[in-house]
Amino acid sequence: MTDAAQAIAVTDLHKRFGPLEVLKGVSLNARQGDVIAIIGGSGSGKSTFLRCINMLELPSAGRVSVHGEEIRMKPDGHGGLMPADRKQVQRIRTQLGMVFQSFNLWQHMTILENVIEAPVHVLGKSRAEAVETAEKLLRRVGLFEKRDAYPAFLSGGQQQRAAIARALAIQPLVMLFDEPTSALDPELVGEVLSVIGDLAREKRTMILVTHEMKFARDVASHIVFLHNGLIEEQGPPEAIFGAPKSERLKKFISSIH
Amino acid sequence: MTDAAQAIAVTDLHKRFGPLEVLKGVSLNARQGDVIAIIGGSGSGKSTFLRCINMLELPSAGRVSVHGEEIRMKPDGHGGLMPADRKQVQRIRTQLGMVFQSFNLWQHMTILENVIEAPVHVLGKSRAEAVETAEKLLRRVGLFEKRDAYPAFLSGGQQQRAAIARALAIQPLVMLFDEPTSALDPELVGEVLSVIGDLAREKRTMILVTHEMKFARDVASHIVFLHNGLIEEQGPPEAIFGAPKSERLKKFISSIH
Amino acid sequence: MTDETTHALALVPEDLPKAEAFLKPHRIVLMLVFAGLIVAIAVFMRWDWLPRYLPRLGSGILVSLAMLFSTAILGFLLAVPLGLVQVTGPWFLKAPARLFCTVIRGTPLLLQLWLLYYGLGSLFPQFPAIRHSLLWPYLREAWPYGVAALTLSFAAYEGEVMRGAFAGVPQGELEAARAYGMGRWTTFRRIWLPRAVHRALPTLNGETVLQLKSTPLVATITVVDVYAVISKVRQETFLTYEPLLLLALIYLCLTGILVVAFRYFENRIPTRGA
Amino acid sequence: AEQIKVGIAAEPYPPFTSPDANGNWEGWEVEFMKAMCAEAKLDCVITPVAWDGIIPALTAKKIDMIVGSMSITAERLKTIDFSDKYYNTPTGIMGTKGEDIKPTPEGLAGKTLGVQVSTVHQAYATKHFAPAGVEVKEYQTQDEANQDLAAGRVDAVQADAIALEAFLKSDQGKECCDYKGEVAQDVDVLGPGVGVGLRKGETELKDKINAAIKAIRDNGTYDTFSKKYFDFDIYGG
Amino acid sequence: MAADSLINWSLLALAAPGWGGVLLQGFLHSIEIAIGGYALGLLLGVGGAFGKLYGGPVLRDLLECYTTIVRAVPELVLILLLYYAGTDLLNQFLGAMGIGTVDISGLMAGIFVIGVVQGAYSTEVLRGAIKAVPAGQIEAARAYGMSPTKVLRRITLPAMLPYAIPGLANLWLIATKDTALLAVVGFSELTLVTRQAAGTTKAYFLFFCAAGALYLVLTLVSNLFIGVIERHARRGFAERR
Ligand SMILES: Nc1ncnc2c1ncn2[C@@H]1O[C@H](COP(=O)(O)OP(=O)(O)OP(=O)(O)O)[C@@H](O)[C@H]1O
Ligand SMILES: Nc1ncnc2c1ncn2[C@@H]1O[C@H](COP(=O)(O)OP(=O)(O)OP(=O)(O)O)[C@@H](O)[C@H]1O
Ligand SMILES: [Mg+2]
Ligand SMILES: [Mg+2]
Repeated sequence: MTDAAQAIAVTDLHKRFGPLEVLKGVSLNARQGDVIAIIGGSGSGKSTFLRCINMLELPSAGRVSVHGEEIRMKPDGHGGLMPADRKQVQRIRTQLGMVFQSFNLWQHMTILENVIEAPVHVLGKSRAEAVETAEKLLRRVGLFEKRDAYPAFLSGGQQQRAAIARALAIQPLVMLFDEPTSALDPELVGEVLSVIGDLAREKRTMILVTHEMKFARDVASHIVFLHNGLIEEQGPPEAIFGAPKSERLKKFISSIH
Repeated sequence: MTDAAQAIAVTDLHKRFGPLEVLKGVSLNARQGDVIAIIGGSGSGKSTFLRCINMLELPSAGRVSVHGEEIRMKPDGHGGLMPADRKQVQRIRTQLGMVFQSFNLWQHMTILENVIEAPVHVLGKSRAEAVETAEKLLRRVGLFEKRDAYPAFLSGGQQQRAAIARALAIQPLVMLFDEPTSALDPELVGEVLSVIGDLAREKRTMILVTHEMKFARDVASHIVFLHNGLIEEQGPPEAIFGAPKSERLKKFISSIH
Repeated sequence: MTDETTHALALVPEDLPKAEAFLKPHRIVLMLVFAGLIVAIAVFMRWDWLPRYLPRLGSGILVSLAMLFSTAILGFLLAVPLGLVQVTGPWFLKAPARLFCTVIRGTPLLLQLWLLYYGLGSLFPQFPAIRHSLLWPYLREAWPYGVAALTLSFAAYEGEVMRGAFAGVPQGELEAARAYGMGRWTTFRRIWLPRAVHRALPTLNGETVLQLKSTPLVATITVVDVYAVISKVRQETFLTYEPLLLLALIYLCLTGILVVAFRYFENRIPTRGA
Repeated sequence: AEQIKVGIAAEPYPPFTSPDANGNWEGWEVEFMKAMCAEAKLDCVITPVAWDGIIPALTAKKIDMIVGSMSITAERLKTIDFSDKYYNTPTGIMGTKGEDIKPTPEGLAGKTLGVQVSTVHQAYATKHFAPAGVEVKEYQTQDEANQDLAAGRVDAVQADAIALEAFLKSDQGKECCDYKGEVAQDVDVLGPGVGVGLRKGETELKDKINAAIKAIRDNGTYDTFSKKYFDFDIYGG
Repeated sequence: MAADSLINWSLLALAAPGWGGVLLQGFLHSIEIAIGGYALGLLLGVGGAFGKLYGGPVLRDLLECYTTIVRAVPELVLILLLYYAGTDLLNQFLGAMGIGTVDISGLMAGIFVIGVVQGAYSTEVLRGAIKAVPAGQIEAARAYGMSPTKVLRRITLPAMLPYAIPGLANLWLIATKDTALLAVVGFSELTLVTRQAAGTTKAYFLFFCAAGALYLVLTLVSNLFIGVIERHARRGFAERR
């Protein structure tokens, strides 16, 4: 491991959409093995923050480092930033496995093809090797029998698990989850959470946006409460849920039944 | 009120879809003012049961009475039943206000038009009168300002409330709710539940299918646990949640976090 | 498959540029180039014939528009039952409706037109009963055949669109109507039909533009529409390009007017994302 | 030799040009064209073109000459050039059998007269008949006009007398219609006869063709093939 | 009376006294033009769609003019314009380039005309299809580190096909029917030879019905193939859910 074993470092991140400043200076450090849960109300900027980490959304200001390597940015001429080196961004993205809220599986490929796509066509692995890893991953998330099915034929929970397998296939240093369980029924929620729990026990670095407070409490090592584009409060789960300090957080916690 | 004040009586209801028997003999009595919550796993037949009550789904066998009047059925020649008198079904349906899981608001009408549609075109009320009632109802669910908006422009919670207002506008004896809060975010769930709570306090008869156990516990006078097309267990909330007897119910309750 | 895609084949309202975003530097240059082109066309080509033909052009345009509106309205009235029976009808209505749509959509309109006019039309006079009936003065004319062929064609294409639109009305909304005690006819009149028409409106717009573009075919059976007038100009002046350019311009304008008119109707019921 | 594309109207115009069931073109004018091209040592290929676009097709170089029973008129001469005439026939009118129609403005008043567009007949009808209250209906092809006469949609048709005769000989024509007579002459409109249409300025080709027409008339070829079709002198006075 | 001549089936015989052979010949011509025009249109469409989506502002506006004009002006008029002016301009252009004029046969002209018209429609169909690919699918590809060209090749193009195929199939059917319009410039495709046969034999009804049947067969056979192609491309795009 590198000296700091620092997986993700975000410093003073700002993001504006036109006149709307969604993120107003957010900093976050995740060390290898950390599981950080981001909570907050609808529209508070959680997804935007996650998407800024892998540059799917370009930040307006601020710095992002992955595993000690800072993503080099330059001004884009409209008051924002853009990557100075596109190749670098592409490389760093392969260290960040993103699992989207809406899965975003490629509909024209089978589950297996989805999982081997990035290893073969981005990392340049041989197909045989990729298939081997992929099958191992699919077995692990309980989808081995479905490997030749197309995404549209899977239930929501199965799609979610396939998306996790796809993200894991590039052997990322960090996994980013955006509301991995919203819109799933209670039993499917359980299924997906158990897979994430497994990853947590493996000490994989994870940043997840979630509405499942119980889950956040159980697996996260650190909780960040976003409000209005700023970190309103953060700390270990016991502190956040047991002894919230800020008014907003108190209100938020109390609204969860 | 009639002597028994019996709002809904369902006796030995069966429903099969081709080879699949979804309901295998369900009976239920709701007296005026009862709030009955139907819970159960996905695919256990909850929605089907609700839809059989107002004949959106035709039962294969069994009887349904609304307010003491039995819906007359006759064999449909394929081993199922069909209404003997279509006019009677139409009339009885005006006594049952259904609120669909997916709202089903008519997209080509404004909210106000949605609410007055059935009173004017089914009950034959005058437009002025219908508008008056409708505005009262919309005010009550907090949608008065949105009365001229089209459904597509409302948030999920607002659409749900509009759907409730629409159902209330026909002044039904019984309200049927199918998962009124699934797919809403926590804050919107709260909004909708408070409206339903109000109705409960008014002693309106309600049958609701829900996944929100906390809510079922708070407002329902009676809980029915459906499993595999049969009523596995039923009783007052304290008994169901506090001292479940059957194995399945125990398992179901424990999976709720 | 035609129903969802035809609107890609004709102008639909989204294609109109928004006024505020319209004037950009390169656009101004382009417009200057076009203006130059138009001046060149006006100056270097022969337009002296234009004044002589103006009245006839006017009446030709009116004939074209009359053809368009009469056939679009009649065709639409036919299309509603055609679409409906294909969605809910019994087989003995469904099958002929499907057959009708397939046959009409599977053969060129020009051929249908000629079949009606020269084929069917040449059969009529052989029956003295028809020849001496009150209908004969109309059957002698060309326009009834044009109207018939264009109406049937529009009905077939629009019937497919309406089939899609009827089928596409969310089942839940119809269930909601039933759940509140509406009968079949009320459900159809109040919910199903208006909702289907609303859904079909953008496609209907496209189809109507396509229909406008089909009207010149009636010139081949002696109806004197704007296309026929221009043909006459071409024959009398022996000019190749000028009359055709003018004709293209006329159709561009007519299409533009149609599109704007439809957009007005569509906007009366807003849809999300519009 | 260079290929010369000879434009003919793509629609049947018996007995001058009409397609047979093999897809070949035949008729008096086709034979004339072949004889003329042979004489002038031109490599001619028949290129069917829509009649109403035949002059634009010539000027747009899609074809190199028109052999399509096109009358030489002052109006056309503004745009294209013509060879000497190669035939000239009277203009006649046919009408529904039994109907009282005369080939005069008065005799046609109140009737509907069919003519082919961009022909001298159209010009003639517009000039002489239309002012007298005759409704002139225009057709893309002669065949369509005949067809509508048979179908009762027009009362009479004005055209080349020989073309009319060909139709009147057919089963359909025999049944429905008869010949009503020749129209009064008007050389301004009807022109001196039919010539080969050419692009302006191609004098070399024009000279060749004129020479060829003269040659086949002189050496008897013209009369030989004409006899197959007509029992009179189609070249006219 | 004429009733028996109406159903004189021997007129449809393939050999010389019958016109069946000529009709089939014309039908082949129609198919040839349809295929050629469709292919040319597809080529223009691919270029046009990418130009419209990713091209510079000037290119985009020019393409917009192209598609707007073609979609607003009747095919019949376009065919006349392109048939006379289009080939003329092409020749002048080639002449100016010093290549010398080419002899444009009726077939080539037909293909060119249908192709230009189809190109405008294909542009719109393909552009719509590319835009219909859910943004999330493309984002996912970017999130896993794919370069833009790789995203296009591996994700956008294959994912767009199911959206494009119904439109493209529809265009093919339109192409087959548009060939009929070439009759107005005297090109001997099916509709014109039908008219010639009908005019010569006076059996209008018979020949128009025969031609209609041929077009219908073409449509139905095409529909079969389209169905197969569509099912293949839509694998994974279940109607379910
Ligand atoms: N591309 C965009 N353009 C303009 N505004 C945007 C864009 N993306 C997001 N926003 C706005 O930024 C704010 C934050 O959005 P974000 O998706 O990050 O919220 P969130 O915290 O993830 O909410 P939720 O829990 O509902 O997913 C919202 O007000 C949203 O409308
Ligand atoms: N129209 C239908 N045709 C065939 N099977 C059906 C139909 N409607 C429902 N089913 C089946 O009946 C069973 C019960 O469905 P139902 O919708 O009543 O479940 P539910 O208890 O409401 O589940 P959920 O909580 O997921 O909504 C399911 O297995 C379903 O697949
Ligand atoms: Mg979000
Ligand atoms: Mg349900």
